[in-house]
Amino acid sequence: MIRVSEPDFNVADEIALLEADNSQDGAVVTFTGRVRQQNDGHDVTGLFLEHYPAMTEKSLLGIVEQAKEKWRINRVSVIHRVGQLYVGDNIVFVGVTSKHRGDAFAAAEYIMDYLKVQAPFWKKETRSGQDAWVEAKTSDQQKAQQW
Amino acid sequence: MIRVSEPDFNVADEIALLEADNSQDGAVVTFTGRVRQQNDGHDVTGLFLEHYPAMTEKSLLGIVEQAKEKWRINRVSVIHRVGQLYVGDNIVFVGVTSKHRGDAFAAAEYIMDYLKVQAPFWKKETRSGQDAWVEAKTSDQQKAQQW
Amino acid sequence: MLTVLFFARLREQLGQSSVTIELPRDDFTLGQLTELLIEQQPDWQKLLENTSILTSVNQQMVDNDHVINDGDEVAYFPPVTGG
Amino acid sequence: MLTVLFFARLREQLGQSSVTIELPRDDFTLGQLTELLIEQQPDWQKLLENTSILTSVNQQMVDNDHVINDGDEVAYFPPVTGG
Repeated sequence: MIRVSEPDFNVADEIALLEADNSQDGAVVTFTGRVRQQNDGHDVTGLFLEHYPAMTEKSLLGIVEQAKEKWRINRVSVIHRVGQLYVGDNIVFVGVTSKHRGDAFAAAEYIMDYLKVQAPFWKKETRSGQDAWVEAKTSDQQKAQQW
Repeated sequence: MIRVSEPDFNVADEIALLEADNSQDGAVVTFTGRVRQQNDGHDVTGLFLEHYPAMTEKSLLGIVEQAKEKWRINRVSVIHRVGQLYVGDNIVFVGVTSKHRGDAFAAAEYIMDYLKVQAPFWKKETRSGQDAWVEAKTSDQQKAQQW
Repeated sequence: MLTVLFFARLREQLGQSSVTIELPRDDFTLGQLTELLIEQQPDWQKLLENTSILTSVNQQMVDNDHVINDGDEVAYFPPVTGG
Repeated sequence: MLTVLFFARLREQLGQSSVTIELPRDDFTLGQLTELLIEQQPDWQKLLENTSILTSVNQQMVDNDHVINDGDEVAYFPPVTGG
């Protein structure tokens, strides 16, 4: 399940969906990404998430399909918020179920690593009242290339 | 936070505790382990989890401390249930928060891998009405040794 | 007719979120489209030819040698920073 | 006096969850304790000397050369299978 939208998500509801009528999977791994107060040495009060609407879900679906080819995983949820967010707000959720924990951990991290470098989202942070586009990190590129 | 007890846990509550008043951490990784209907080719209806009460929390605390030495992580929760469980029931929860996702993913998987080979819990499965102790897996030993 | 979209910092720098453009012939590559855009707007060169800029055609990330067709949706954008 | 605990499958095989034992002297290792237990219960040899059996002293996993003291809590158990 892929969802890109403004409203907040509820991690408990998402986990319930991953686990409902699912007694084959012993492992559920989730990742939640949130707006931090400090980013790269800047004090952040909020951020605006721009995206490329026609492409985002397609891009995320492609990443999930790649993960399903690489690992024996079953259900996958990827949720990404867009629009205006504030410190502590949820940004992204990735949930993966699998028979075995190794596959679930690897696939969840892989999805996040590729989302970071391939999915068309851009963050504009509000730093002490001033807006600034977040710079992409070479460490994210390197992390994705390690898979 | 380490907890070993019979009652079920609520993943939403545990995540809320990890995130409360915590705007420094952008990454929250959770693992939930559940009773599967099929294990090593056996049909499972339930399992009894025995443990060594004086040692379990101590053992889990030691594993968490090792993880904290290896990665820059902040809050950690490990919950393990004991007693009689049934298919679909939660067994174990590991939650880790960190500034960065890589540390949170690695630490959560490390804690699970070491819990699997060091924490004194033993599963006795009910398979089509008959009870049998679960055999330890050499793959779990190998997985822990890879860190 | 071809729609070309710009996002995020690049959209702000170019001062617009999209242009439409007529393909002068078939067998036109994305790299050639970039050259055409720069021909029409020389001050875009530094921004569009920046090696960090990513490109997609019909919502798939592609390289400069990708062949584009009439009706395609092309996008130029800075490195992504979601998640 | 020393308390020795057994868990899970091993507890069932030995038919008891604990024994208490008097240490014959100081400077006694865990390996020597195992020998002493087997001396007293020869049919335990196969179960206690099984290489898969894990041992702890005062709730810390230790090896056979660990020196035990009066009052310690020693435990023997099969490979763990939690999680």
